Amino acid sequence: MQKRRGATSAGAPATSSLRSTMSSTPLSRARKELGDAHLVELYRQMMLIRRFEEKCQEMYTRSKIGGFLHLYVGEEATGVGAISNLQPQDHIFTHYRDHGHAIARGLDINALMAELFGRDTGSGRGLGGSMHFADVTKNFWGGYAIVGSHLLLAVGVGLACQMQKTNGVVMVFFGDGATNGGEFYEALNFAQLWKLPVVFVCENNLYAMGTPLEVHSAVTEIYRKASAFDMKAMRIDGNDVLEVREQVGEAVDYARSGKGPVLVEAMTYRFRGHSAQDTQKYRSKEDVEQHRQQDPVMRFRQSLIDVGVQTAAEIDALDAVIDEQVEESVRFADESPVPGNEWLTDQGIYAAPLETPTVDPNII
Amino acid sequence: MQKRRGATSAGAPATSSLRSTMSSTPLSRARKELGDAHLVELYRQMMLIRRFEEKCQEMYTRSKIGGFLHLYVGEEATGVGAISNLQPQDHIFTHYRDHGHAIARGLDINALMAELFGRDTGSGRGLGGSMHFADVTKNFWGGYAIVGSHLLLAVGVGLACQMQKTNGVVMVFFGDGATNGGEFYEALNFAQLWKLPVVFVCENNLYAMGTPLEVHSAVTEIYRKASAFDMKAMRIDGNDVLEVREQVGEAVDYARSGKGPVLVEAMTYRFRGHSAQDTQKYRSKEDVEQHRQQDPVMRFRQSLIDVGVQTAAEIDALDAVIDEQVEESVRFADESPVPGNEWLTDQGIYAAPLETPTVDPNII
Amino acid sequence: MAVMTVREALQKALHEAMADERTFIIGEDIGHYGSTYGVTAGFLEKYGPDRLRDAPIAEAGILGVAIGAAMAGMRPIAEIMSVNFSLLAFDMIINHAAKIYSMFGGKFSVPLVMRTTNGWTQLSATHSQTFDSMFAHIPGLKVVAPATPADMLGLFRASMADPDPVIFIEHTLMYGIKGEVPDGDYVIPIGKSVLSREGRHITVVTYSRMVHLAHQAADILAQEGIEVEIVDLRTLRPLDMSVALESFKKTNRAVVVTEDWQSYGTSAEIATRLYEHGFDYLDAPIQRVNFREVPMPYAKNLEQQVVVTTERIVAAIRKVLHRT
Amino acid sequence: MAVMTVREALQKALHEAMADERTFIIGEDIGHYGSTYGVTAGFLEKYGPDRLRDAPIAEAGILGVAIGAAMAGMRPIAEIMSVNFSLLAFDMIINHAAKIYSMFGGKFSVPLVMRTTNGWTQLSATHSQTFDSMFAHIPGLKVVAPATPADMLGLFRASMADPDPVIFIEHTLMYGIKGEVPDGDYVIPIGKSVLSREGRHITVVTYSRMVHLAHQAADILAQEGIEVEIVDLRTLRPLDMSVALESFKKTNRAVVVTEDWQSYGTSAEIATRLYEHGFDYLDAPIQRVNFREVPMPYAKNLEQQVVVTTERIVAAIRKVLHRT
Ligand SMILES: Cc1ncc(C[n+]2csc(CCOP(=O)(O)OP(=O)(O)O)c2C)c(N)n1
Ligand SMILES: Cc1ncc(C[n+]2csc(CCOP(=O)(O)OP(=O)(O)O)c2C)c(N)n1
Ligand SMILES: [Mg+2]
Ligand SMILES: [Mg+2]
Repeated sequence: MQKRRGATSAGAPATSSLRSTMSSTPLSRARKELGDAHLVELYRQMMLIRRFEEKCQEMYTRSKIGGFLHLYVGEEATGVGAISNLQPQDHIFTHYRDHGHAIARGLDINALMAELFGRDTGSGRGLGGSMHFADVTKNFWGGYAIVGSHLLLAVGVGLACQMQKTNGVVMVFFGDGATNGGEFYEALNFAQLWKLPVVFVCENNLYAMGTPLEVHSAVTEIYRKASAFDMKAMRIDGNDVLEVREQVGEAVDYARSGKGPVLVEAMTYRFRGHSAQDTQKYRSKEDVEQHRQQDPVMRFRQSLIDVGVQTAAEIDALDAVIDEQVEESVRFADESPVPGNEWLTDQGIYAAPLETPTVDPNII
Repeated sequence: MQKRRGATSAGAPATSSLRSTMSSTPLSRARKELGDAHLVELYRQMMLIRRFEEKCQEMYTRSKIGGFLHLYVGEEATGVGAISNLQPQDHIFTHYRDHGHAIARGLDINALMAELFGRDTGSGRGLGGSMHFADVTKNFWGGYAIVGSHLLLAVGVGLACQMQKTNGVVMVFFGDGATNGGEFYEALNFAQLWKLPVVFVCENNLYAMGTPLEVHSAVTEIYRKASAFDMKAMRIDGNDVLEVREQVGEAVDYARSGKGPVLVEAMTYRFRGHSAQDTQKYRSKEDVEQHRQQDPVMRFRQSLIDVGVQTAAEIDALDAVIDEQVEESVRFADESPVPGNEWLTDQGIYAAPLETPTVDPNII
Repeated sequence: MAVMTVREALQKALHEAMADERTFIIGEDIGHYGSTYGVTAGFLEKYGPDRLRDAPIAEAGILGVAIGAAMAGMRPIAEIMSVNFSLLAFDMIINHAAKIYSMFGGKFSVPLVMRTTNGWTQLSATHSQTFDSMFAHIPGLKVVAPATPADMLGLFRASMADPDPVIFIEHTLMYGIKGEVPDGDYVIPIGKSVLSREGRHITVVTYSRMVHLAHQAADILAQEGIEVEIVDLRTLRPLDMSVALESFKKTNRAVVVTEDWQSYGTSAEIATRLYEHGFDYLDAPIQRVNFREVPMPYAKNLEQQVVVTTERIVAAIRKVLHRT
Repeated sequence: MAVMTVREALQKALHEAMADERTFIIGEDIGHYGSTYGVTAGFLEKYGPDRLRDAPIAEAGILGVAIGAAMAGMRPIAEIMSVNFSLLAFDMIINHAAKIYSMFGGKFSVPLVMRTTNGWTQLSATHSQTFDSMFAHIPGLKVVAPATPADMLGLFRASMADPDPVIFIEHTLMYGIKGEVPDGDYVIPIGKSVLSREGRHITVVTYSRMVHLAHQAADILAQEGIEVEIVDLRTLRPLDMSVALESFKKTNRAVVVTEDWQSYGTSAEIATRLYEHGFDYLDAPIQRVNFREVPMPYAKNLEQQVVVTTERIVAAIRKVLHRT
């Protein structure tokens, strides 16, 4: 990963001058700028995501959760750092690997676990499952499972922000594998052509499912693809939550100021398989192990203790609270009712069902 | 157009070093390198295209030709100059504005006019019409009418050339408007990722139908879009047949050598409307008139006379022969039979019709 | 009552829609070019480039941007110049527009109207298709295909007022068709078919441009005393068969006329519903009149045999009537 | 005769196809990842990256490249992991693969086989669809959807030998199904349906995975002396109704079972053909059993009610039989 770290800029010289740094922001400076409470909150979110997903894996094994389960374990710093820059009027779109983004945006984990259990109390009434977390009250427009397509929806919301003058910014997450499909490029062109307030955050975890970056993309420095659109772009260490927060913060400010969209490439790594089915024959155990040494959550946890933001005891206590919340989410989900059969009628398909039903009521 | 002339290079420095020239190749040098006969042949092709299409317009007005009619008038230098670099084993794909490329590749204009008339003797048996000229015996795979999609087919033929080791190169033509759709980018990624022998020739005539370049594309220097793929690229004066021939020649050699694909942006201009229906409210008569002053065919004709490659009398004679050939193509088409009803059966749809028909023979 | 063309009715509908600040139109060559079929001619001048957005040639992009904007409170109208190009946006239409309401538990919807055109005129294989049955097959979409100026206006009003994605299918050969249009702000509800012509002997079930050909066929047969009843479905999803079944119970014979390929086309579902629900009233097999199942040839002599003509409709009606 | 799973039969078919130097396989995660459903596991190691090409996530690109290569003399196999993603390639499939032979006057063709999968298992709305009727609607395509290991192998051989584009539809829930596979290089011709089970009382017309559920339903009813005849269509385009009609003339009753949405789905065309050509033998309306017409919900309790089950097939058969 070393050679892949640090921010760089791309695009036409004039329009891609985000400052370049090779080192992550020193924690000490962050304490002054953000305050300890904020740093602890960043940690709390990362750890909550970590524990929540470890529990998901357990529940999946116990068949409490079905379908596909794509875990974010190892990539927490990117979502948490990036989303920490957003305001309530801002918007988020993401892909099927959406647990981390949802939790970072503050979605209720009870509703999320219930969604995974396919319950009526779920964030999507149990209709969507793991790949489709959403909460419109938080402008969290959801996880989408068709690789690349949701970028265009995000651009559409960016257009709405611009036309409605809400001063809102749209942040959209996707993977390295999503940057080869046509939708990615169409989205970048629309966004730059119309100077829309969209921050494209590519989570480059080096693999698209099991296909290595260099096997699927002619240019492996994803941020450089923005140059085809004179779009501002940057490559950052997605495993350093403070660097992510700072760099993406600049991107968000840039987009909000009306200057146009930004493409952020966050270098990160997925510790678990692509989904629960993955045998991971495409990478070595050593490789994974080496990355685990750099665990962004544990690294940040340790540094908070080292510089004295928290004592070990304090953080242990915080972790304990998180564990209890996760346990509670399981209880909540378990006790929740399943969604009703109205979802099998027009009421479940249309915001405005019509007099003539589309679903045959007398179906056998 | 001035500011748009001349070749430039894009992509990662290392892989985009085609030499840069601001002036078109001096005719005198071309005489030495190519010989007069060749220069006259380039002129003959351009004028044949011009006269053929003027006749098409006439026949369209007389309702001998139906459907859409997209004329190449004004852009002849690009197709003729580019295709003059190809060998028999090379391949061509183009879009619906395909008359010029077909004639430059040496397709029989009798078969082309017959195609426009919807006759059985047409290049496509009258099934395709103006937008779908083809001749597989010349590896001219045809004109396609879905903007951008044929680029991927061209890449596929490039892959076949590579796997079959035919030493063939694929040249694919398309417009500026075709560089915003996803297929364009998917095609460039596949071609560069697999180092396929494909020369992408974008005919930038400043408008997509009636939508100005700057209205539809965030980056108006199309060749720069190649930078997202580290692909070699160049921008040339598409109205100077000798510059086109030389610069595209370098691109073809590069692709043939196995180094990978090249994106060529040829700056040109369409004298007629987008299609026969076009009212051209999107550009001024003066604008068009100004470009007509730079008519690539007439300019080249004059220069051939000026430097003494041909006398005015000789060229007049050549023009007369061309006129006669065009007249003959109309006679040929007029006298040709229409395609038979076998095209309304499985025989017309499938290379291998099956025992069970897909087309109901008893259809009313 | 004013007489206007389909084009004029649509222009009226679009101007009305633009009265809502949330509405914008996005599509290819709808502005600077002046509109391929003239429907939005003058709109750029009147509404400006923010609300009349000339888009790059990127159908997926056009739909995707419109869907997103619709989710966030806008009321976009996305124009896909020709339905043949909509294939490039099928993922956006089917995997996104049609799914978002239900997939996220009904918490938000996609109030989007997609205008597009069927049609042919020696445009060859990739510019002469209709995909009516593909759109109508998709839960989550509402699909309308009006035939008259009055229905165009009334159904467009309903489409714009609807919070769900509506596929609004027009026809390049219908823009010049004239008809009476009621005054006032009447609305034609989505999902309501209508009796287009009364008759006693046989029922023709159809929609869109074929309604007009059916009337021509009926005029011809009327001279022989054959009274053809015509049902205009107007909407394909949901499919309201009530009027057609009423008629069928009276005539006991039917011809289904649709301008698409027969196999797995809209006429299959329409005919099946007639058989299923009108089973006890059947006197003869239902005839279907559709495109011949070939990629559309450019040559006029062939194209004329592929498309549906008044003659073919007349022949089908005769065949059904003369079966004893 | 060897007993093998659908997966093993397909692996055998693919290895045979790779014996032809012109053949290569292109798709997502078919190599390094090890193949999503295990069909091409080990192929990368055996054939190398030139002939087993892991592609970027670009479905249009995968099809477009395969179509072009096919035109130029290769015999590509394009794999679209899930039919839900094929929507991104509909322009390539419908506007290109299906048109090229006819549109250019029959001078060249597209010998391409596109493998893809139907299927569902709590994957929610965008990962549980089937578009059988959309593919089958398109002139220029040949569409097969085999049910057994033997037919998978036999029809794949026919597909590879065919000079036209073939859509080869598999099913994620069928890979583990076992069956006897004849020895030797037999071929099952495209466009031939088959009698899958003999019976006297009613005909079930179906294909793909539903054939197996139909047999389960038949077993249940057999205990009551109800003999169900099952026709496996195997190919959707062209649609061979001869076997089904023969059966129908004997039983005079039919149920059509397809795993897609009912409206405008494959069951509409199949039922219509039975009505049209079996009209004089009809004793009762034909029942259709299909997906409930909703985007597939994730929740298991709902999904179970949307999909076709043996119980629903049994109920449909009873309903048709008890109508007098
Ligand atoms: C259009 C489409 N094609 C294929 C798939 C199957 N698929 C799901 S995730 C995935 C890999 C995506 O990789 P990447 O974008 O890098 O995201 P990551 O999973 O690594 O976070 C693929 C191929 C899909 N969901 N959508
Ligand atoms: C996918 C698709 N969308 C829209 C169209 C309609 N259309 C035909 S040509 C054209 C403009 C193309 O412009 P450009 O690529 O610059 O080529 P030019 O005509 O200028 O040579 C459009 C929008 C189409 N044929 N295909
Ligand atoms: Mg990845
Ligand atoms: Mg152009």
